[in-house]
Amino acid sequence: MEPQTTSSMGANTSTVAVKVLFFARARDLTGVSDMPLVVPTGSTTDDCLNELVAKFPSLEEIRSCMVLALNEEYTSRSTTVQDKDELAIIPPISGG
Amino acid sequence: MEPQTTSSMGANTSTVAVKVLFFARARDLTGVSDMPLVVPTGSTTDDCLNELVAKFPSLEEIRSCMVLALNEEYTSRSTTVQDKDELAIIPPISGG
Amino acid sequence: MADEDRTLVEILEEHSPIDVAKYMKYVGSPQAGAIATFSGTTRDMFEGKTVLELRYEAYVPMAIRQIKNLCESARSSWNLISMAVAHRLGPVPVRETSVFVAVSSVHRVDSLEACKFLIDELKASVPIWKKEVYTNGEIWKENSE
Amino acid sequence: MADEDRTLVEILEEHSPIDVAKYMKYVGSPQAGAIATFSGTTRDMFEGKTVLELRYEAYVPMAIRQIKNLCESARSSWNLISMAVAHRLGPVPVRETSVFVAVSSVHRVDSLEACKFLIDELKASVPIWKKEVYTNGEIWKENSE
Repeated sequence: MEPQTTSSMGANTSTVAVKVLFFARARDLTGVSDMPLVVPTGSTTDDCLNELVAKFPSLEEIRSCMVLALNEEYTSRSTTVQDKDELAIIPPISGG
Repeated sequence: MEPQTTSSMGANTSTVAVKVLFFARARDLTGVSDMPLVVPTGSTTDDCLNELVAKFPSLEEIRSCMVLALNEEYTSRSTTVQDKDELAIIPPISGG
Repeated sequence: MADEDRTLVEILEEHSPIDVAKYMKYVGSPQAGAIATFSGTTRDMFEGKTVLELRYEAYVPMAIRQIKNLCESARSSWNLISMAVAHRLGPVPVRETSVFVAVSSVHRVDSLEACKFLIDELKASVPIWKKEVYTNGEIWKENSE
Repeated sequence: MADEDRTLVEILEEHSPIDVAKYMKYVGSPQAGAIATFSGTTRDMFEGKTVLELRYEAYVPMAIRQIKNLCESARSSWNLISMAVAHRLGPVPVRETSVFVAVSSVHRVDSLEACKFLIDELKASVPIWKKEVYTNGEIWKENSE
């Protein structure tokens, strides 16, 4: 969980804008299917998730069972997000 | 291979008539698809097969790989045939 | 519907293509969550040789009886709703279906495993024969299993 | 035809029934001796409760990408000719097909095993969700595997 950033120790001068997608139960809980999220450069997907739970406390309900996808691929919680990345909240799947 | 018969040691006074079916390679070798076969009461399917090979020596070619069916069920070589039984020569199968 | 009504076995006469949709519809059911099927289709090549024609023949009543036995055996091994097994006789042109198996079940593992069981056992034990006709001769095939 | 041309992945919009015959035809080939398929169909009951409606949604571009990855993975594990995978979105009435997998191969073991692999992995990893609507409420399902 060490953000690879050169700016996070200084003033919050640099940010990245991420598009967040909510599906299924996550969308029901937040009431939105997508939203922009601006976070400091060097933020991880987990940092983004913390921001989202702060904004939508009801997401806490599925936090332990959800996974994250970054740009249409499953990702770890320690991956650094880049500007224009697409971050998806993936509740337990049930296709088939 | 011990025929369960009461008459084979005596005079050949009693016989049974069996219908024999030939399929695929067996039919090609004999040139017939079915024929009646009369054998002494108490004869086994193997006895019948010996009769058939005597009549159609070319059947020897597939004797080691064929199996027999009696009345539409696979059977052993030691089963005694009954009058009106249907005995089928089953060359190696290749359905599917 | 009784169990025996939920199993359809057909040996089709020459020049009767297998109607896959009919059998898939037959095994469909409001209780079914899964349908697994297997189609055996005629290939244009065997061991590098071009097949001109492929013909099937069967000991029909025994084949039907044996396939029904296999279906009963499958039903005792898995939780199945319905099964359909069809085999075509006579010439089967390239790309067409010679054998079709369809199995439905509540959960997918049952139909997937039973479908494999049925085609494996059909090829191993049901009295049906295939003759392959090549440009330079013909041969009665033998299933390797 | 290049390998990538022999794989068809489709996520179907609402109210578009899955055309099973189309996908079976797609995977058919003169080289194919075997076609294995799996259909997931809507059941009328889940855990004893009557289902009024069942609706699917997907993260469509990621679902397509993931399914294509699974097909590539299957191709590297088995000797396959062609694959088709389709998943329907929106409401899927009872008896209708929500997901369909078809795989062709020269020999049957490859298509049978790859078909099972594809549906198992699709259910385990592809971002598609099913909501079940009952008389007394609705729930987003979770695949148990």
